[in-house]
Amino acid sequence: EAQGLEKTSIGVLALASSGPIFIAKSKGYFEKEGLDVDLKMFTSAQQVPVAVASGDVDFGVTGLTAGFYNLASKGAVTMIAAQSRDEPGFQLSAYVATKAAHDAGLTKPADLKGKRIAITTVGSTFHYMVGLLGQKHGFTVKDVTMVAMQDVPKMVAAFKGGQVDAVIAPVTVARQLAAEGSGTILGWVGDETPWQLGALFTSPKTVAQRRPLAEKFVSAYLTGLAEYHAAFNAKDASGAVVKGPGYDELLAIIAEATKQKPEVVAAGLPYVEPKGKLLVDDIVNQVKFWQSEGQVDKALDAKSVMDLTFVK
Amino acid sequence: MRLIIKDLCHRYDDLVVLDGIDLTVQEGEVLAVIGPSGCGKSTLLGIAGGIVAPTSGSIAVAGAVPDGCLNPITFIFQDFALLPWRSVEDNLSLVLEHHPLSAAERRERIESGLRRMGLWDFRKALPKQLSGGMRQRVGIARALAVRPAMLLLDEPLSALDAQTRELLMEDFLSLWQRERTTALYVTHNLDEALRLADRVVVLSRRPGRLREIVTIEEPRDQRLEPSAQAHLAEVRDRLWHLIRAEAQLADREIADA
Amino acid sequence: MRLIIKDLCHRYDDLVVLDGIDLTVQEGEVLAVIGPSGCGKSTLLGIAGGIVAPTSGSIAVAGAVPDGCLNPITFIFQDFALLPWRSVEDNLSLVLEHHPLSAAERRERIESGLRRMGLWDFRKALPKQLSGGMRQRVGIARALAVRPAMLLLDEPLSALDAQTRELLMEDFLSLWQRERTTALYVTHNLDEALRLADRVVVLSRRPGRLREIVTIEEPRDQRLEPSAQAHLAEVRDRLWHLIRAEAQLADREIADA
Amino acid sequence: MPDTPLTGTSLPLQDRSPSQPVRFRGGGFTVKGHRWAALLAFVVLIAVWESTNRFGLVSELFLPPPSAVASALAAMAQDGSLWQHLKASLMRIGVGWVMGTVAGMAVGFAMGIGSVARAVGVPLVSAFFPIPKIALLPLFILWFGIGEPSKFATIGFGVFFPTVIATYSAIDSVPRNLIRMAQSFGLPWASILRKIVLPGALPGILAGFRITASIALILVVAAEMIGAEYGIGAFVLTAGNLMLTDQLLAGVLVLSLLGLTIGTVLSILERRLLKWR
Amino acid sequence: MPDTPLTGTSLPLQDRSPSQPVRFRGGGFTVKGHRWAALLAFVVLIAVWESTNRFGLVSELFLPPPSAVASALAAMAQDGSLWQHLKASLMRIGVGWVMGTVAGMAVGFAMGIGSVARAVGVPLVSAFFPIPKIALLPLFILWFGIGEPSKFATIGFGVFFPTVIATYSAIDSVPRNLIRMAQSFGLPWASILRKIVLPGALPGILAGFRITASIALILVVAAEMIGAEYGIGAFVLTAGNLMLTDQLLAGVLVLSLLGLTIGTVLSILERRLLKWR
Ligand SMILES: Nc1ncnc2c1ncn2[C@@H]1O[C@H](COP(=O)(O)OP(=O)(O)OP(=O)(O)O)[C@@H](O)[C@H]1O
Ligand SMILES: Nc1ncnc2c1ncn2[C@@H]1O[C@H](COP(=O)(O)OP(=O)(O)OP(=O)(O)O)[C@@H](O)[C@H]1O
Ligand SMILES: [Mg+2]
Ligand SMILES: [Mg+2]
Repeated sequence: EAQGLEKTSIGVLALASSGPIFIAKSKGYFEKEGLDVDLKMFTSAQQVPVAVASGDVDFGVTGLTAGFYNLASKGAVTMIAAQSRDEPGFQLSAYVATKAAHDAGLTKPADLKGKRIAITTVGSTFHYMVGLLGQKHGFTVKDVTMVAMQDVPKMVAAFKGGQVDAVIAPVTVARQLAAEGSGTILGWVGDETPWQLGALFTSPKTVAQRRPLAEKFVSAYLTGLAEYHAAFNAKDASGAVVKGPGYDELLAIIAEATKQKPEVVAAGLPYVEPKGKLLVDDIVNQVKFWQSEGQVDKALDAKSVMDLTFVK
Repeated sequence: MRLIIKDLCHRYDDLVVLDGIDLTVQEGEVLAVIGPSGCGKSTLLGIAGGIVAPTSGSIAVAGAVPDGCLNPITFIFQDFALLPWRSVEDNLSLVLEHHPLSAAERRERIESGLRRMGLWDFRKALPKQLSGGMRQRVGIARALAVRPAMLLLDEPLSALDAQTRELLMEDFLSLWQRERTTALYVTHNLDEALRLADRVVVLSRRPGRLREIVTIEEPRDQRLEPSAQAHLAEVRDRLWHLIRAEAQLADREIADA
Repeated sequence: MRLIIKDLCHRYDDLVVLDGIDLTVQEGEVLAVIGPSGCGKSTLLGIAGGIVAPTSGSIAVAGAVPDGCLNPITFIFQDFALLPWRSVEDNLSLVLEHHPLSAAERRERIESGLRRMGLWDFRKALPKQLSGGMRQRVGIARALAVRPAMLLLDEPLSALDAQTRELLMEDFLSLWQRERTTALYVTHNLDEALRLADRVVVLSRRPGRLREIVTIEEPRDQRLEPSAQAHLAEVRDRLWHLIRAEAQLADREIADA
Repeated sequence: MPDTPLTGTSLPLQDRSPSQPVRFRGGGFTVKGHRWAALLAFVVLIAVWESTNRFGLVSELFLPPPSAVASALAAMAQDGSLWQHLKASLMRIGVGWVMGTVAGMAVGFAMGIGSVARAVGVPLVSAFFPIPKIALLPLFILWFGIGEPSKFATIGFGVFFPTVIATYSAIDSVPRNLIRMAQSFGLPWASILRKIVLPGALPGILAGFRITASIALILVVAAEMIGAEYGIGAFVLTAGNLMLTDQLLAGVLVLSLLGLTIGTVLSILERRLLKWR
Repeated sequence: MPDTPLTGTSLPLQDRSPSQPVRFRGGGFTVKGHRWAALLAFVVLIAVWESTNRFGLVSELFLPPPSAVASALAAMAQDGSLWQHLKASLMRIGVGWVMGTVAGMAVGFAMGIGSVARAVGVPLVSAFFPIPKIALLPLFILWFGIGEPSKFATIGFGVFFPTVIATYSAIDSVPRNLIRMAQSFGLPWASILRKIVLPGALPGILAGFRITASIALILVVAAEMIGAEYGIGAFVLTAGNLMLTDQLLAGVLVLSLLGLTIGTVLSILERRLLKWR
């Protein structure tokens, strides 16, 4: 069916944050650009840049981890457009305290200093969120104990078992913990420390050798991104998030792609910048943070991990 | 000590191995048992030593035992059955440790046993450092350490090469010259029986039954003289005729068929 | 076929095993080699068969070989060396397969070899299903299947029990009566040598040197007669005196010291 | 005392009592079969396990009862996902195992026969063997991508080294007397290899298969950590992530049965090929 | 043709030439030592590996050169984190292995001597043995929490089953003739167990240790997936997550060296304890 189209592929996670890709694919924006895009689903953010580096896929879109920057520092990947951000008013990730810790006086994010916090892995987005919180409230990650549990469900297990004081949990998990009464939401990362959560990236080799392909891809991506922003990120005068044009149609597309119920998807739709612009200062901060943690090569120039020529 | 076997029968599951054995080993006698492979010789010895429980029949002993006897009925094994992880002297010690002996007495028994078999210089050696003949000498020394009243020997020489076998036969001869320990001696080897035994019992093929008991008149220490040869050759011939056909059949039997 | 050994010496690294052996095995003769353990008998046989390369000296053959001979110098082993995963007939087939024989001729050789040793009914059996004596008979049948000019036998009977050994000696006697294949026969056993050999070579302890060559005058088939016994007992006595001390020393040697 | 048995030490043996029966002192130290004990053990185990749950002694989350595990398994079997998972895993185990085994046997044979190959190979193998393959997963992804090849590689590498070791040890254990016999009958080198060394090494190689098969089974779970949609390992990992312990145990049960099946198949193969032992 | 060797088939043997030397047909099929080959192999391997990187044939990311791995290792050694990781992992391996081994030997002994224990144990062990322990991690977290106990349990369970099998097989392989001998000399049951069965089973038990030690090493990586801050396994997993392939290989190198060290220690132990063999 897709005759004459240029084949390409992208690695994504089955999350609402990949919504713009699902929209662009479903509504044929890639085909309009002459691309036949194969969506490859991954289960962890970690694997997507590796798949780009190994050549399994041409593009990737996920959250930014220390592993991403290490691949970038070896010249294996580069960011070409923004994905989602943590932004005030958008509830993506919450600081959740256990009942016991809450009773003992852990009531606001700033109190997390000195506590045990479950994260997925060292170098994950959760790790950076702890760092950001510290930067805001004057402590470092050395002042907390981070317990690496490999994945969110095991984080939850450790949380419920009372083996940590708090977690930073995705919205659905946080809400469920709160509803069960096993935890208390202390606040939202978007309100506390806005940052550039994710990006669209490819390999520098693709940029150098197949630049027209990358440009066509970004163009279709931005169309999807803008539609997503209009539908899900609109706010009324009071600052509350309201349904924008095409809300239901786009929600159905995302629900189908992520194999989740629309209500669940609707509860965790992140903010995206409509033009795909990266928060360059935050990216620089991320690189500096990982460097200070000793997890990314000190020689890496933060500017070199982004190619800002695709998004004007 | 005498050993009295009465109407002995033995089966392993459905396999009848020994059938109606009546036999007495006299005090001080060396009784050789020959018979084709698998006729139940080892089983008979195991029953005599209380290691195998007979299916039916009785086995009893009577008579005096030597002073200081710790294990009246004592085996000497074809495969020596030494503990490979114990030195020669500790292998002797093994069979004394569970008896209420003083350390000095134990040492004394070990030393006298080893010296008698010419093993004193090898007391610290491990079994693997010894030749087959030496290992069987350790086995004999171990048996002697418990001052047995009766020896049960299950082909004690058949794992040895012919020359060593010749040397050990000389050892047995001098042993029986010194102290007339009663012995039941199982062997395949006619020449061995003719050199060592007072009487030779011939068993039939499985199920083993008594075929014949032959008494050898020549005194043990004169049997190598050329004068005795012609007569012994005749006895040998007679025994060989008794077992030749059965040995042939036993040898032709397919193990798994 | 004759075998001519000239000034043969052999070392394993620094261990001198054979020293200055000069020996000729005559056409049709059975030459027994006796000597204490470790004196180099197996090494000598290995060299004669081209399996061990001698350190110095020469080994050569001369004379006619039988019609259809495929492997003039052929071994018979103490441990039988049968392939456990091949049936009896396939074990014979093994030594014929790499020769340019027609299938019919191969079958014919296997059948005649097996029949001669009374193994035809067991041709489909695996070695594990046979007794030791049967296995050695397969070894003999295998050797005969290549129509050898000369047999090298390395203690062919010492892994067998005494009765089976007796039976196989009868087999060898009839073999040498039928076809006078030259043979070099290594053994520990004086009685075996006295029953089978034309001449007996006595080797000294390691390094093995020729001590003596004894010729046995009695024809092979009369040696069991009582009339021959006295003389044979004397020869036996003489041979045993030659090797007794050395056998004793060899037996006392600690392997690892 | 006419009935005292004889083979003790402290007996009044000097009393010339006419005859005393020989006391039995053998027996024991052999293991007899108990045909039904195994079945009984399983039944008791399952009953106890089920009842701890029924009586609320253990929460279902912590240890789902056998009935829950069974129904989870039944559900999988019914909706066909069991076969899908099994097929995917068996394919990975099969391909990975065959690749690792073929390569391992080739190298093992070289090391079994060639002195130089042995001298070079042994230290390399002993250096690589103890590395947990799971630690190498990120590298395998880089080298072989995230598709099937990296899964085959994980299993194949895990199988390779034990196969090498089993093969060259098996060749070492071929009785040298058989090789000497073959040489003495003038068999050519290639025939000796084919007719003596290969069959003689077979028992050791088959024993190696038993080990590598269980390694392959363990590694399929690790391999399916690399973005696999189907596969018993992937199923178990997902169930673990979702803390669906009944499904988790159903998957574990399948793995256990798979292991038993492979073991049985190998036993049959051994009995067939090694009936000469 | 006076020099033709004799042991062929197609030779003119009838020609009565007075004497022909016997042709040598032995040799081969033995493995001689090559003292320096191993060292040379390592040097060549490392040189080739380094140069592929130097000449830009392979990217540093895909296969970091030995120099990068060495400097990563040196950095770890310098800042002391190597010892911290090693200490944590060795502690887990040690405790987990000892727990699994003690329990396994106890059960194995029971199964080696008792008929009922054997009949019940064998099928249970064969059912549990093939389960990949990594699949059970979520359950272990539920049962033992995320602290050290679940790590000990992971390693301990992995070690337990092979120890059971090794122990009861080892007891089976104690020569029955030695036990008969002991009985014939009237040794009491406990003495037979202590003086015959135990030392006789030691070689098999030690061989089992070799297997369980390598299993423990493999499982420490799996165990340290559960919220471990320090540990070589945790270090390797983190390096994998961060895609720091040079650190990853440095960690793998440490694991490999650890494996070789444990193997060497066991060899020394075997030589000491089993010098009677
Ligand atoms: N524990 C056992 N269980 C079953 N059958 C046995 C057992 N021990 C021996 N047998 C069988 O009983 C028969 C007699 O065995 P036994 O060892 O007493 O014979 P033997 O005369 O000593 O033979 P050999 O001369 O070969 O030593 C043989 O057929 C043997 O296979
Ligand atoms: N391949 C070998 N390498 C090193 N030494 C060997 C080798 N083969 C044999 N020897 C040694 O050479 C000596 C002679 O061995 P050989 O087997 O020829 O003796 P033998 O007379 O046949 O002994 P036995 O009567 O015990 O069979 C022995 O000390 C033996 O340990
Ligand atoms: Mg017997
Ligand atoms: Mg020899």
